[in-house]
Formats: sequence, C-alpha cells, structure tokens
Amino acid sequence: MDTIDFIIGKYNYWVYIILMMIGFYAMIAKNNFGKKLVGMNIFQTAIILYFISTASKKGGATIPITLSEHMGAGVSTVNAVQYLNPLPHVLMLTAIVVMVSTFGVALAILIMLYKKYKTLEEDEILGIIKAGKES
Amino acid sequence: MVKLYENLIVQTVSRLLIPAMQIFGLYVIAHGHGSPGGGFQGGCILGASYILMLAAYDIAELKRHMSETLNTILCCTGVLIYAGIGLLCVILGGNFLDYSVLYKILPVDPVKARYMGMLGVEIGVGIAVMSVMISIFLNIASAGEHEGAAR
Amino acid sequence: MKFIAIFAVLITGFLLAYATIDMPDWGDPNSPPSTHVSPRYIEKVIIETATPNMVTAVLADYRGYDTLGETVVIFTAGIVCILLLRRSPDG
Amino acid sequence: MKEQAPILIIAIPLIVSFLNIIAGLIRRNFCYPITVLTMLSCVYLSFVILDTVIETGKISYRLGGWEPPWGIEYVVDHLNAYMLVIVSIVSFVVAFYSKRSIEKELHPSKIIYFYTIYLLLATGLLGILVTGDLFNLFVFLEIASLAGYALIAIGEDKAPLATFNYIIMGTIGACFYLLGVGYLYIVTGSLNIADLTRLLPPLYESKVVLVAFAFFVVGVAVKIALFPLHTWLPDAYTLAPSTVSAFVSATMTKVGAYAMIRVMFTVFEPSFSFETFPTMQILGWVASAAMMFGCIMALAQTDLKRMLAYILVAEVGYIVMGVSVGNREGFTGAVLHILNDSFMMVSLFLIAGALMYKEGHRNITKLANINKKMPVTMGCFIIAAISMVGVPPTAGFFSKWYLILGAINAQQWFFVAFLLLSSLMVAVAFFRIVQNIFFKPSESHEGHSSHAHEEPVRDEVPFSMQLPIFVMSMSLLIIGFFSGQIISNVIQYTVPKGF
Repeated sequence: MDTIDFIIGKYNYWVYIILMMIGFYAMIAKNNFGKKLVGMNIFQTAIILYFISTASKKGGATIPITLSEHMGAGVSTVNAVQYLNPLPHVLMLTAIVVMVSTFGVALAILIMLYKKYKTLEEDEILGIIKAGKES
Repeated sequence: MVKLYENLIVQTVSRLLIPAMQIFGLYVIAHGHGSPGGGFQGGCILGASYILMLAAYDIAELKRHMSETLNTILCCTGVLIYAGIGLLCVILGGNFLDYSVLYKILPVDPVKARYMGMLGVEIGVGIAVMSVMISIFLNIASAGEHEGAAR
Repeated sequence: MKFIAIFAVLITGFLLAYATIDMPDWGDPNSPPSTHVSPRYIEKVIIETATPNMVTAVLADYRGYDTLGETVVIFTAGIVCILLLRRSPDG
Repeated sequence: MKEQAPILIIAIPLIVSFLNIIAGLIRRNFCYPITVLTMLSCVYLSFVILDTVIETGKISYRLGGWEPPWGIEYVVDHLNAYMLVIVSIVSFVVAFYSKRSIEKELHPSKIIYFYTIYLLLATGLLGILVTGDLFNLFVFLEIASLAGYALIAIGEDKAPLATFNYIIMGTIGACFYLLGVGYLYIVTGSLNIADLTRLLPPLYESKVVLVAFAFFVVGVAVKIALFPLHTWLPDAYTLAPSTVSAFVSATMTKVGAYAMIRVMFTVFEPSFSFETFPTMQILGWVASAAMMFGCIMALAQTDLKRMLAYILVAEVGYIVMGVSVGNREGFTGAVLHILNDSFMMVSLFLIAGALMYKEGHRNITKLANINKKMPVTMGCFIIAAISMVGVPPTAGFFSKWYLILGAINAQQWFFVAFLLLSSLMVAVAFFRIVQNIFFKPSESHEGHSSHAHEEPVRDEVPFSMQLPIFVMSMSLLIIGFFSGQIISNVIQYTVPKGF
C-alpha cells in the first residue's frame, strides 16, 4: 500500500521525468535538426512543469493574487497557506523568456543552415561538407 | 518570401481584430498589478497583433505601420526604460532598482512609489518584448530578405 | 550512437527518479519552498509594495534584477536575429 | 561611487549596449570608440572593486534594497574580484584589437550589431561573476551563451553547423544547471548562495542534494567543455571570427570554471564535495583524460586555431584537476592558472587573428619565414608559446608548478605524470610551429632560384592590432615576476576553509 501512496503522492515528478527523458533523447539522438529543436522545447517544458509543481499547496490555496477581503487598511491578515507560492511562477516566467530567446536564436541558425545546404538532416549536411572537401 | 494574397474574409477579420488585440495588450500590461498579466504577457499580445497584420497582409503593410529602424529603436528603448529606472534609483541615492527612492520625484509615498516603479518597468518590458517578437518573426519568416516586398 | 544516447537518457532518468524518493509530496503545504522564503512575499506584499498581484510584485520588485536579465536576454535574441539573418540592402 | 561599483560594472556596459545601436544607426563609426571606452571604464571599476575587497573584505550589495534571501544580492569576495579583473581586461584588450580584424572579416552593415552583442557578452560574463544568487547566475549565463552563439555563428563558412551543435550542448548544460537549482530549491526553499550555505549542511544525507550536486557539475562541465563533453568546442572556436575566438576562449571557459568552484566550495562545503561524493576520483581522472586527449589532438592539427582550441580543452583539464585534488596548493594553482591561461589564450588567438589578417590563412605548415615579415608578432608568439609550455620565468610555469605540488600533496602520482607528459606534448606542438617558421625554406622561393636570396618585406599588422598582442605577451612575463604577490594578496584568500 505504501508503494502506491508513494507513486500517487509524487505523480507530478514521474510525469516530468518521462517528458524530460523524451526531450533529452530527441535532443541527442535525432538526426534532423528540426526534431532536435522540438526535443529541446520538450526538455525545457518539462523543467517548467517541475518548477510549477513545486509551487502548489493542497488545502484550498488560491492563485497568488491578494483577494480584496485581505486588503485591509495597511494591516495584513493574510496567512501563507491561503495562496500558492509565487516564487516558482516568477522564476518560470523568466525561464520561459530565456527559452523563447534560445529557441529564436536556434531557429535563426537553422535558417542559415537551410539556406546554405538546402537540407536539415545532419548526415546529409555532413555528406555535403565531405564532398566539398574532397573536390 | 511572404507574398500578398488578397483574401477578403481574412483581411476584414484581422482589420477588426488587430485594434482589439492591441487594446487588450495594453490592458494586460497596465493591469498586471491587480490581475494576471504583466509586461511580458502584454508585450506578446501586442507583438502578436503585428504578426497577424503580417500574416493577413504582407511585409510592406507591416513596414508601413512599423518601420524596421523604428522597431530596432523601440527594442532598445524598452530595455533602456528598465535599466534607466534602475540607474535613476542609483542617482537618487538608493540601490539599483530600489524604486522606493522614486518618491523624491513622484508625488506619492515610498510604498506607492514601488508600485509606480513597477509600472514603469512593466511598460519597458512590454515595449521590448513587442518589438523583439516582431523582429524575430520578420527575420525568420522572410529569411532576412524583406527588401523587395514593395506593393 | 543511438545506444549511447539511450544509455545517457536512462542514466539521467534513473538519477531523477532516485532523487524523487526524498522529495516532498505534491502539494505539501509544509514543504520547504512553501515555508522558507515565500511566506514573506505572500504576507507582506500589500504592506511593502501596495501591489495585489504577488507574481508581479516578486517579478518586478523583489527579484526585479532577474527580470532585467530576462529582458536583456530577449533583447539579445532580437539583435541576434538581425545580426545573423538580415541582408543589408546594398548587398 | 565605491559602494555602487559592483552594480555599475554591470549597468554601464548594459546601458551602453542599447545606446550603441542608436548611435550606430546615426553613424556606424561611433560603435568602436564607444565599446572601447566602455570596456576601459569596466577595467577601472574592476580595479576599484579589487582594491575595496583587499582593504575591507567581502562586499555585499542589495539590489532593490531587499535583504538577501528575499531579494537578489551581489557578493564580491577575493575570487570574484580577481575574476572580474581578468574578464574586464581581456574584453578591453580584445575590443581594442577588434577594429581592423572585424572590418576585414565581417560585412560592414553587421558591425553595429557585432559591437552591441560584444558588449552584451561582456555584461553576461561580468554578471555571472558578481552575483550571489543561483537563479540570477542562470539568467546571466544565458545572456552570455546567447551572445556567444551569435558571435560564433557569424564566422567562417561552416560556422552555423558548429554553432547549432554548440546550442544543443549549451542548452543541455544550462537546463541541467537549472534542474540543479530546482532540486536545491525544493529541499531548502531558497536561491541565495549564502542562505543555501547555511541551510544545506543538515541535508547532506538527502538524495535530492546529491543528485542536485551531480547535475550542477555535469551542467557546468558541458559549459566549460570538460573532456567527454567537449565535442562542441574545437569546431565552434575554430570557425568563429578571430576576435571572437580570442574573447570567448579566454573568458567563457574560465567563467564556467569559476561557477564550478562557486558551486563546489561555496554552495556546498568542501567536506561534502570531497567526502560524500567521489569528486576527486571522478573529476581528477576526467581532467587527466582531458589533458591527454587535448594535447594528442593538438599534435595532429595543421590549423593553428584548431590546435589552440584543443590545447584549450587540455587547459580546462589542468584547472579542473587543480580543483579536484582538494588541497591548498592545487587550488592555488587552479586559480592562478585561470589568470595565466586566459592571458596566454588571448595572446595566441590574437596572433592567429593577425596571421589571418595578413596572410589570409593560418595553416602552420605554410608559415615559413614569417618571422622576417612580422618580427614583433612572432616574437610575442614565442613568449606566449614558452609560457604555454611552462618554462620559467613566464607565467605558465608558476601555475603548473603549484598544480604539480598539489597533485604531489594529494599523492596522486598518475596526475603528476599526466601533467608532465601533457606539458611535454604542448612543447612538441609548439616546436612544430617554430620549426616551420624558422627552419624551413619558404616554398614559394624554391621554385624561383633567382629570387632565392630575396628577403621578405617587413609587413606588420596595423598598430591597433599589434599593441594588444605586444601588451598581452609582455604581461605574461610580468605576471610571471609578480606571481608571488598575486598569490599572497589575492589568491590565498580564495582558498576555501577546510583545506
């Protein structure tokens, strides 16, 4: 019974680990550069899921925006268990922007590669480079 | 290359939709203090409105509204607003990004000055994100060659 | 090559699963992230910054420097796209 | 001024990089002087910070006025200040050098954006060095990485392919680092380095902390190109424009090594890094493999820049080995080697850039008689080369001496043997070049016997390129003479407690 509780109690981690493994595999093993980028996105999204899941609190916690009934005149009556943890959300907003930027730069380089070699398969590009060297 | 493909339905709908999107984007930036939202989210919506314009019309139409130089300058201005507010705090005698010292130049108390500082920062982020979204999309969609797109 | 990749992925997945044993359960209100730094953000956000949205307050004020970094990252991405792809009109 | 120096050293290049674009849109020629002046001010500020740290000890700066675990804090101690001086000097020197080289290798319309991204790269590297917050370090790591990708991708013909591999590897490294941050966050709830140092010791038995440490080390190892994860480095650093190669090779890996030292000895205590986790065995042997592999591959190259890139892989091995032996001498050697190696790398890569500028190639078999054509540059090359080999009284000798002492103290005789052997191989690699230059008849002259006695005309690189080369190679001698002072004034305070 303990094992089942253990697995169910931590199911968010299992989900993110599986997603991360899928993305990581695509990043290092796929031959197509586009697929590598998709893998990179999955990998990073898995990390976002992990961070966001650390923010959750069971027991009726709501989103981290102070409700109007808690906004007394300068005196705070808020208890920390009433709201979700805002810090992981902030970190992930930053991380999402970082990931969008990385993805944009990678796409730009992908387009440079495509304009030069007219293909995105790694082995074909390496073949073209090899043929260029020999001739 | 992105070519102009006249489609009445798409163009009419986007003509209606773009102003609404831009108003909503501004609302998300400005109301980020009290509801979900903020500079990055609002900037994305603003950028998406311009990207919709590019998709429904063509590059020339986009450039008529937002020239490339203007976009680059806006991109710099957005980040400059952020870093400038930070430096302004240093000049006013606080630490970097310590908005509470802004009460010296704003007609509010230090706690409210933090609110105002945040608002300024979010506006800067919004401008920067909008223009970067446009810049990335424009350069990637046309592979960098968007000169000959005259109408 | 494929074999090495599968091996690396499995090692990573195993390490992550191994670490999960000692992690707090999902949604545990007594886990360290919920009890150490974040309560101050939740409880004092109105007094200290007059902003109801805690995410905005932490993003732009408590950790505003991170957000400056974030904005610089996206600025870098925009300039990088121009640098890499833009062909100048004069050839 | 003095108390604001830690932030100004970041804020000035950051703000100037935005103004640089606007100035460049007005007039393209403004970019170069603006960049050089900015980096000069960074050099000045870094010396102010170093001076303050030597006088008063650790500096702490609260960004936004929030006290540490809640807000972000800058912590500058001897190690940070020392690294700041290195990075800002290197970025100033390379910026000064860049004008003619960039004009030759890049399209004129890209010069504005080049200098902007150059400034952003410098900002990112400096930002990694001063921060006292793990997540903030990640953000600045990404700024530096993105700028680095772009600057490498505008290089030679095959550079985009090399850059794409770099992006994939670099993103894996950054994501592993971020996962490490997340794992420490879930067991402590804090991101501040000083706070983590306080919170972590009771948790050293936790599996989460163990895995977090592993992810930190692997992530940073990708970024510094430690041996089995080095695959992106030789291509990327060979194909980048020569200015960029000089800058990134001298700074990126060193800043990564700094991040590794921070994580291993400040976030975690040395007792954890060396007792709970078999760091010395794993990292030491990996570093030895890196030294041997880098040197062997360097021997096989004919392209000067590629050879230097493989030597850089070996040099990373030296630094990591000095850290991993876990005693005072080894750590001193590693920290001193960070300084020496970045100066040696920058002078050698700048010389490779000078060859590219004048000759249009950098094939070491075609350099016969170049010493008559470019006597000063080649003289500087000899100095840098003997420093790289580790001949006294140049700088390279002292750091290698400390590294060997460290390995002897740790009774790792294999490491000593590897160190000596790899030095020997570096000597052979450089002797090949010297032999090609001085003792080989010029090929073009063999065909025309009537011109056999014609002396090559003296044809040096422009002054703006020659001065940095000269200054950097002379600094290798000067650092050699002042190694004792550097160690007694700065480096001995960087050694973590418990050694």
